[in-house]
Amino acid sequence: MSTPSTRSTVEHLDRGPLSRDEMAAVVARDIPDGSFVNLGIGQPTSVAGHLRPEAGVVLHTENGMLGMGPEAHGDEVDPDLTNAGKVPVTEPPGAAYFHHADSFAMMRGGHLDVCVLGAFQVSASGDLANWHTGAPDAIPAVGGAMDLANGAKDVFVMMTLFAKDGSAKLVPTCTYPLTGVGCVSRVYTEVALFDVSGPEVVVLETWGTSVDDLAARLDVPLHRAG
Amino acid sequence: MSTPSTRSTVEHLDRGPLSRDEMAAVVARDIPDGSFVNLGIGQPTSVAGHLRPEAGVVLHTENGMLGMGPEAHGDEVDPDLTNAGKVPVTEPPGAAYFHHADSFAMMRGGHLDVCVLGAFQVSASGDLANWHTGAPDAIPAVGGAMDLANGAKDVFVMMTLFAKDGSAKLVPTCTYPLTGVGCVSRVYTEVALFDVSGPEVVVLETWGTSVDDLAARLDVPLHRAG
Amino acid sequence: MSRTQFHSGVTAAEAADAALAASGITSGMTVLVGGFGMAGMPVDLIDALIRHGADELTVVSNNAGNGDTGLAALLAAGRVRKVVCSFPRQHDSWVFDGLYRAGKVELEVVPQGTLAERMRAAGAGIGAFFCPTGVGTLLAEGKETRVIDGRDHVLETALRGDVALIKAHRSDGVGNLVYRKTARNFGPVMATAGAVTVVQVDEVVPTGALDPEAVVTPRIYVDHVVDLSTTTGQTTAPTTAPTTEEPQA
Amino acid sequence: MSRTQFHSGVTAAEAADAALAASGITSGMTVLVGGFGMAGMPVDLIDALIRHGADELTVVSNNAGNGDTGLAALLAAGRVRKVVCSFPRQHDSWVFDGLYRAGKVELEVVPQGTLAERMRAAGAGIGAFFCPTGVGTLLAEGKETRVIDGRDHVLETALRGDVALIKAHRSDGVGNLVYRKTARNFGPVMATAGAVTVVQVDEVVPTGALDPEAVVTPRIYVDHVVDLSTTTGQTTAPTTAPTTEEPQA
Repeated sequence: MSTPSTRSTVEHLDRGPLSRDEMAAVVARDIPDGSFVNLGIGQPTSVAGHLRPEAGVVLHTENGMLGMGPEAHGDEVDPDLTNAGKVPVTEPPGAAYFHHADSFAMMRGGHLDVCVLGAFQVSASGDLANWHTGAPDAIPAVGGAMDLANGAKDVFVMMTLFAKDGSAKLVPTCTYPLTGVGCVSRVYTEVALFDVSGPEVVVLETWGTSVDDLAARLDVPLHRAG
Repeated sequence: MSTPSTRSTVEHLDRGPLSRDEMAAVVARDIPDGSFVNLGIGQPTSVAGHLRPEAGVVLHTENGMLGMGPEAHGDEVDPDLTNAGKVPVTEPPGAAYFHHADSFAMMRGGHLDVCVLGAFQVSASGDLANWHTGAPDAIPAVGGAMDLANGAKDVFVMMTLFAKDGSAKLVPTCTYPLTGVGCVSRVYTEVALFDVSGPEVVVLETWGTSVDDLAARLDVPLHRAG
Repeated sequence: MSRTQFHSGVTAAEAADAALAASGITSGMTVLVGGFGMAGMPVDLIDALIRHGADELTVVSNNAGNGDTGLAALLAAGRVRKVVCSFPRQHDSWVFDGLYRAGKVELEVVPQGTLAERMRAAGAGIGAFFCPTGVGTLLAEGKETRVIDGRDHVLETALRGDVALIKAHRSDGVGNLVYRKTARNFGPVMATAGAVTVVQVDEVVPTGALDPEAVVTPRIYVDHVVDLSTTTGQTTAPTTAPTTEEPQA
Repeated sequence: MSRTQFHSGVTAAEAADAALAASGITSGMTVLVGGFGMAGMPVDLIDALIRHGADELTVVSNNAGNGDTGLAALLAAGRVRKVVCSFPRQHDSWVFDGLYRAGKVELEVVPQGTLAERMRAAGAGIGAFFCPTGVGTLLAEGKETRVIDGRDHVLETALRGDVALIKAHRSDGVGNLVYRKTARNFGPVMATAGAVTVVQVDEVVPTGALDPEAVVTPRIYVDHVVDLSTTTGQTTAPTTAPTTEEPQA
């Protein structure tokens, strides 16, 4: 883990759960200055807007660029310059382009510090399920999810803690097909931040709820930090 | 084989053996127009001077260049631009540089048409020995020899047919440590050109001697072409 | 022997048709198709492949077609027996979705980085490699695994194509290529993994106009270049200083 | 977290000493040393390594030293326990030759392309690979072999370094690198295979002055840059137009 979880658990009981924007801000807060980071498609992309420019975080996009700039608008839009979500982006000074094999070598070789991904489920031991619902009629599509899950030094997951049907997404064992085994370091949700990198699940922070309340709603044993 | 050996054996009995320069010219003659070629260190390097410019042969040097130019002289000498023998060379239009892993990927991947190497011994089945004398006090040093032997579509060997002690260098089985197994297509010597790519050794051409004379001096069965 | 051939014509279609014909592509072959979404997709070459008529193709590409053009049109024309890709399911992949659900096309899903690395291995003469990606997942089922340096790895094999169709930005007169920004993506890797590589370029510049330090795909990997600048009005003026040497087209 | 650190000083030796100290190199480590002969050899960094004092080193480099400088001087100083290389025996490798014959240094000979590919694998997260080079030779003895697509292959493992010492031509202000001609050789591969990479450059140019399409080693692989232009009189004027932005040194 790049950011040791030696701080004591903090329960923010004087407020409600985090908004999606606040979740992105919390993730951005926890990315160390100077990190090389890959932000997955979807909600993780929103983390970029919360990174302080002076923090010197360098973004990697797996379609072949290091030092990716913000989303492009108007005349800046160039169909040959996109992020992994195929959204047009910009080229700041200090950027570099490379082909797909080199790009995934950078990832698989463990050179990225942090990658932020969405998830269907995360297990207590850090298994990740985010590519396949397991539905018999679903067309499987993995993209770079497995490469990202296995490549970065730290994998941060951003997700709601509960699915629309009310079931928990932090689970003893994933029931969806796995993306990676034991690969997740931390899980950022609207109500709590979990460290799943060690032998037990540690709650680092809560918002609008307490560790005890969460423990009653989840099937995984929770521990406090510090 | 890029150049099928369907022509009949030619015996040049009205002259003596080839000089080193004539050997290089014969090798150059047999390199098809437009080929991508790697010339090994030592005698094979001299083939370059016999390639017709209009033949469009493109030279590869394993230290990281395609489209290598002739040896550099005087003000052209640049210590950052050398061939695999560490001799300064030049950069003609259309050249490209790449790193060592990419350079040997080009070779190992079978993209070169011809490579020309020296040898201690070649076996009747095309085994090559050119990196190690097997002497107990010899310091082993292989360089790119094994990569070259296994990489090019055709491996041409240039060597004298007999060692200084009079022993033949085209042998039933190599006694020196091997560089590659069954990798040699053709053997160019001062007295004969052999095709060793098939199940039997075929003499394509002789200089200053006859196939019958050679057959009497070698331990490998020789066949005529055509 | 693999000196690069250049193709141009009155229309882009004529040039692309000539290149496809010269590539030797036939039914049942494996075709590598560049691009990440539409960036780097060789649309003119795919259109020529449709006109060419080869079918029962295995197509290797990151996606399985967008909208109704490019790969999607090739699929719609019924020319594809199997798709090897990392991400077929997209919001606009209706052509593939329909064929797949109807059982009319096979699918092999490969993690994106493994897809690139398998083609890189093919081009580099590596028969197979042990890779940590996918271990413990459905995509590693049935594959050999091994612990190396304390970490689980799965064995992945080289993936080669009979023909690679890619898009680059510029070629010089002998077939050296450069790309534009993230449109580079799979092009350089596929160029090495295809037995025959066909590339469409925005323009051909004089030999000597590309910086040898900046060439991404050396000419040895390029068999046929389709020069779209001779046929379309979309190209921009060369930004590199032209030399007096003409392309050897 | 691996933001590139820049080192400069009144003398080249001071800058190199600071970089070596910051690299965390210690006795017993594996050091990757760039260069093919003298082209691309990071002589200033090797000299700093000699002054640093770390010993019992395993050195991975294409050759085993030429003459009495660079790697040869490191060997002569008795700091090297083992050499991993493709071609130790040269006309001017008398320092290595003497140590080897006296039994004072171990030698592992690796085919040149396999040496490069093993480091490429280490940098790319590939644990091992099946390779046709060396099959049936002394250098494949004891190694696992396998027939793939009808061809014999031998299994080769990733080769990583604790520290890589390389030479490049230019760095920008954030650590992106470009090389010069065939001096590029092992530098880009070693940069990816070293846990910590230290590079000596002829000069540091402003960030934005390197073409992003032409960067060979992206900044992520570069931990320490020793800027020799601040200390020597050998550098030439930048040929790329400088911007108003200063290197973030």
